[in-house]
Amino acid sequence: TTSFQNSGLSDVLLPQIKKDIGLDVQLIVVGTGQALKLGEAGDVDAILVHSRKAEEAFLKAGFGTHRREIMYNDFILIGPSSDPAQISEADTAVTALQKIAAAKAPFVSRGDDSGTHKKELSLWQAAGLDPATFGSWYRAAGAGMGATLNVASGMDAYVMADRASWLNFGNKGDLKLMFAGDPVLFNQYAFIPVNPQRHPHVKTALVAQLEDWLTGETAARLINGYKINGETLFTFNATKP
Amino acid sequence: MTHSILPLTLDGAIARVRGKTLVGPVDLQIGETGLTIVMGPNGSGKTTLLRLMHGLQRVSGGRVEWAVPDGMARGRQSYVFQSPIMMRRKVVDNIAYPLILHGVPRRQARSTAAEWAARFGLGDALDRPAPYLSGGEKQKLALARALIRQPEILFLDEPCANLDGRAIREIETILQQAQADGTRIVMATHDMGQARRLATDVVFMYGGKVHETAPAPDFFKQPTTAEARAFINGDIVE
Amino acid sequence: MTHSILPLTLDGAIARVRGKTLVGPVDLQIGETGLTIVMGPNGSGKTTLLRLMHGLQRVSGGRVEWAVPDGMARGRQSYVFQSPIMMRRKVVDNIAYPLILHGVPRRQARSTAAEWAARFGLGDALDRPAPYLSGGEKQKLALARALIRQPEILFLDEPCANLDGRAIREIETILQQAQADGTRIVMATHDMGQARRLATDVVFMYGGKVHETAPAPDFFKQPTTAEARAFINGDIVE
Amino acid sequence: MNDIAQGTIDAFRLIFTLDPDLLEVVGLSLRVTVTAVLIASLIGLPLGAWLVINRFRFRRQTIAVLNALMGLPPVVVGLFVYMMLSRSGPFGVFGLLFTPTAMIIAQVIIITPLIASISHQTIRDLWAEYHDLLISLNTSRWQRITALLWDGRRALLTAMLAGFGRAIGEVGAIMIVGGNIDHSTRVLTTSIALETGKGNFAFAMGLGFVLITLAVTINLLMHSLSRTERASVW
Amino acid sequence: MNDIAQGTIDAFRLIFTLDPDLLEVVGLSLRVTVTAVLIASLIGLPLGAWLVINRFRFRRQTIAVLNALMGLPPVVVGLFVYMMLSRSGPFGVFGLLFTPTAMIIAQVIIITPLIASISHQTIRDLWAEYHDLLISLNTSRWQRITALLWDGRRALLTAMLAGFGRAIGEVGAIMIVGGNIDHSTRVLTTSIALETGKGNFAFAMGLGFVLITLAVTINLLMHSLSRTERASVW
Ligand SMILES: Nc1ncnc2c1ncn2[C@@H]1O[C@H](COP(=O)(O)OP(=O)(O)OP(=O)(O)O)[C@@H](O)[C@H]1O
Ligand SMILES: Nc1ncnc2c1ncn2[C@@H]1O[C@H](COP(=O)(O)OP(=O)(O)OP(=O)(O)O)[C@@H](O)[C@H]1O
Ligand SMILES: [Mg+2]
Ligand SMILES: [Mg+2]
Repeated sequence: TTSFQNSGLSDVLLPQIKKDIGLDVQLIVVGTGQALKLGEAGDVDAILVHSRKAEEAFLKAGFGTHRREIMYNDFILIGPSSDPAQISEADTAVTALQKIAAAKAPFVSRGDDSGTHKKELSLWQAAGLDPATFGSWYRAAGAGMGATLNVASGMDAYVMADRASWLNFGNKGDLKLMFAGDPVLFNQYAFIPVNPQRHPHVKTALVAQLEDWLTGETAARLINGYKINGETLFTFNATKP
Repeated sequence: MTHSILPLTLDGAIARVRGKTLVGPVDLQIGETGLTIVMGPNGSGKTTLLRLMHGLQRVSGGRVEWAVPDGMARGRQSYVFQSPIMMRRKVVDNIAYPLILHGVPRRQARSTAAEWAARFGLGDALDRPAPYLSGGEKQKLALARALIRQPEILFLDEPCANLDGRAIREIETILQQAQADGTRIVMATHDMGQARRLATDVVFMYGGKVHETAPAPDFFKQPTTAEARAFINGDIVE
Repeated sequence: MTHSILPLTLDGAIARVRGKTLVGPVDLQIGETGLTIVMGPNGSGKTTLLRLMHGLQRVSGGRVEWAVPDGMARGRQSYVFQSPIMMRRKVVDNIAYPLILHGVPRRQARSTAAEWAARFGLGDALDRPAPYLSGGEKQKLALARALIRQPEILFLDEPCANLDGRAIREIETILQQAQADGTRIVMATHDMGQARRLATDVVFMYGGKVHETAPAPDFFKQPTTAEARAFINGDIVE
Repeated sequence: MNDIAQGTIDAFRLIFTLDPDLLEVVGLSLRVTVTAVLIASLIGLPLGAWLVINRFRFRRQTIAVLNALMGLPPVVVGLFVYMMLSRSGPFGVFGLLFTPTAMIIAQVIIITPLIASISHQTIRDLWAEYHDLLISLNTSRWQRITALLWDGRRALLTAMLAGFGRAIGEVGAIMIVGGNIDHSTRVLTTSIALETGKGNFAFAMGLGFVLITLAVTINLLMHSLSRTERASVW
Repeated sequence: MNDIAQGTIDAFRLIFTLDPDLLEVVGLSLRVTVTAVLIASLIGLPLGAWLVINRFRFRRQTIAVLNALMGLPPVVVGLFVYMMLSRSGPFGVFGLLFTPTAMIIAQVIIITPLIASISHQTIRDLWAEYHDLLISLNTSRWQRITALLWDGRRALLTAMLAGFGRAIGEVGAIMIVGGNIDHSTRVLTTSIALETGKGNFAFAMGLGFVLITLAVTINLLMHSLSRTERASVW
């Protein structure tokens, strides 16, 4: 998933992993969909993603051994500082979206079947709206988080993003954080080792080591302590087995 | 006609390529009338001299000057190259090209070109792509293309090398006609007979220098230099 | 020497390009000895006939056959083109190229090439890029490159068109020497004097057909066709 | 590999059933690319010829830079155009960002150096052939350029086709300035990138085949129109 | 626009202070691209020449397809190479995915058609000039190809430089098969894409300038080595 790297958290964790357990983690940053595909093909040893349904399907098909929750962050709604749809006054994510739809204010969607996109769709559904019926104010960018933010910034549109990507984003333009905090916006990250029975070349022992580390004390301290502009991004929530 | 572009004066003119002097220094004047034949052994610099006069070869030293400013003189000359340059077009379009450059409407240029082609025995070949012509036909095309501009001075570099006897005679007639009409001609050739038939005066090149200049009758009767004498006899020029 | 590739037999041979017959049908035999001169007006098909014999022009009808299988005959011929083709290399490398193709080591090929260049008066030009040679020097290079292969048959297409008198004489000597050493020569030329000096027999082309063939003395003394007679006199051939 | 076959079949089924979405995407791809190639040719071909016939002080350096510009990374071009066209950029007032026009601008910037470089190379040989004649005929610069471009037109086709190839397959810049917005700026390449991101490799490959089929068709068409291969010299 | 200036300054500061990370990225970019260009030239140049000297039935079609392949979308090539090299693909056992080798393979596939097409065009003119002579000298196919490639070497440089340009600026395929792994497969273009995704336009542009500077340097170097512009004919 892209937010892990875009947030800069990976730059904190990877060197520490190397120091602690001597493991050179090679990070391949792709969208959730592509990550799952890489896992299926056995081209990677483990994946870190955030899309519960897809993860479960992945496990059910026997591609992974198990799913281990590591941490979560949250999604936020971003929009132009003039806030034409007045969503900053909304009390839930769903009403915020309803306000945008009512105002027909420009909204940019990831439109790429990513975890973020699926989350957004589920929110529209909860709001009783169907994006397929929207007019031209609803733009499906079909791109990653960064590219979508760039589009939104260029169009002065609303957009849903994960907090990490947003805080690290350098092209904010006229955009501002407009809405956050609704628990439905929480975004769980999970670690899934690739099943060695399917792909015998997978380095199971190392993966287990990595998993232990990621769910351990040091990781908890680093993840919870990672801040950008004084804001906490991720909350460690791995449970001991 | 406006002021003639002639005489052409070469004053210590030198052609140098990457440090090597090909021709010169040359002092020479091409007067207003006549037909000058440039002769000399292979590699003696005939082509380079003609190019120098025509402005194709950069003057590395000395002066090459027309009676009018250079810009005016440029458009009033024609040159026929030793190996004819064919544009990748039809014969008629090749011949018409100089006219079209001068703004003659395409239709009219084509029909004038067709007339000239016929005069040079290319009447049948009008619609053929020029690069496919035979060696002699290419030379005829180049001649037609040069004459269609009705230049004041015409440079010819061995224009009859690949022509048959009849074509040579016909073209000599055309050239003499052009000369009578006031076109100044400067021509390089190896054909001694042709030189005798046409020349009013001769420039004999040797080793990149003008070795001897003389009115034609004098040159062929009594060349002053030993080299020219040997050359006329086809002897070894050393 | 192995079996000679001669005689060469043309039997109703036709050269056709995009539906247009350029030359033929031609029935002709090139025997084992002699020097055949191909003559005829411009565009009569001399070049095309030579190319047809050499295998450069596709045979569209009839047969062109050597005494040995085609594959064997290919490597034992040389051809000098009407407009010499210069490879973008030095003079010495141009001349050495056929030897290198035959597997001669580069050093040796170069030194042999230098000898041949000297024979053709190109001794000073060895290290010059071939495309910058003068017209006559290019022709000399082409001749040296053709002869260095020591072919059994040599096709020459107006090889002396741009040469000076002395060079022509020298090259005629070289050709006569080669002929004496057993090289068959077929040569197109417009130079009547040269034809008289060299020919053992003459092929007269006219309008894409072989109009007359005869031993040289007969042809020049008493051509059988009116066209050949007119041609020899430089008259209008109609 | 069966996946791929399936993806291709899917993609072609969409084409042959004239799926309106796919046709829209294909149509936009073609419109944007063809326009870009035409504009880039109008600039690049004369520029290539101009560089051939003029000798000036930094000619060699200019040509080297032009050649180097063939390596302009599309992403950088995309960024540059984005910044120019964005609301806060100098041309922001025209509101061109995320429109096909923006995509055309980016492609023109990318392929013009390519077209100019290749045509420069092609025309050099022709100029070596024509040089003496055109100088002797006292032609103006412009007359020289037009003669070279006209007589070299069949060879210049390769330059244009190379430009077309680069443009039709380009995604980095297009994505940034076009935004891959559904029904508005989505083209074949951005769709492929999207499907790849979704992990729909098979369908992405299928779209890839559609794109290549398109390119082959256009190349065949151009070749037969220009009859490049019929004559050996021209 | 000040942003950009700042980004450029930052990027060049990194270069001039010999920042090891940046040097590593630049080094890998060069290594991958140069290797790919060499391999693609070894295939593309003789292929271009071969297509010139041989007349066969579907020659015209073959050339059109080759031209069309210049338009291979990098993403599709990337996908294709990915599927070939993936563990579940036919060449999975070699474990090449996400290594520089995989990136080289993808680039070779992308630029070989480009190099072959341009060299085909270049060599055609030379073949028109040499045709009679080389046929008359009874040369073998291979001798013809080598003569044409050798005597046309300076013009063929453009083909190679076009290939270099396309490869050094390419990101779509590289990203998929290389994975943009820090210290392992990260090159300039993927870094630029990464920074763009983060919205760090200034730094991305700065890296872009570094890349272009690199390309210009290499082009100037090649030109002066080959002295292309010194002689007018060759
Ligand atoms: N660009 C060049 N670089 C080097 N040498 C050259 C160049 N052009 C011509 N030469 C040399 O200069 C000399 C004179 O050449 P030029 O073409 O003027 O001779 P020419 O008298 O016309 O000979 P020909 O009768 O064979 O046509 C020749 O030896 C030729 O090789
Ligand atoms: N590829 C071609 N396509 C069409 N016509 C051609 C082609 N090649 C030659 N011709 C024509 O065929 C005729 C014969 O040409 P060829 O070159 O054999 O003549 P030639 O006898 O050698 O003439 P020259 O004495 O002028 O060299 C010419 O009229 C020429 O225009
Ligand atoms: Mg000369
Ligand atoms: Mg001929």
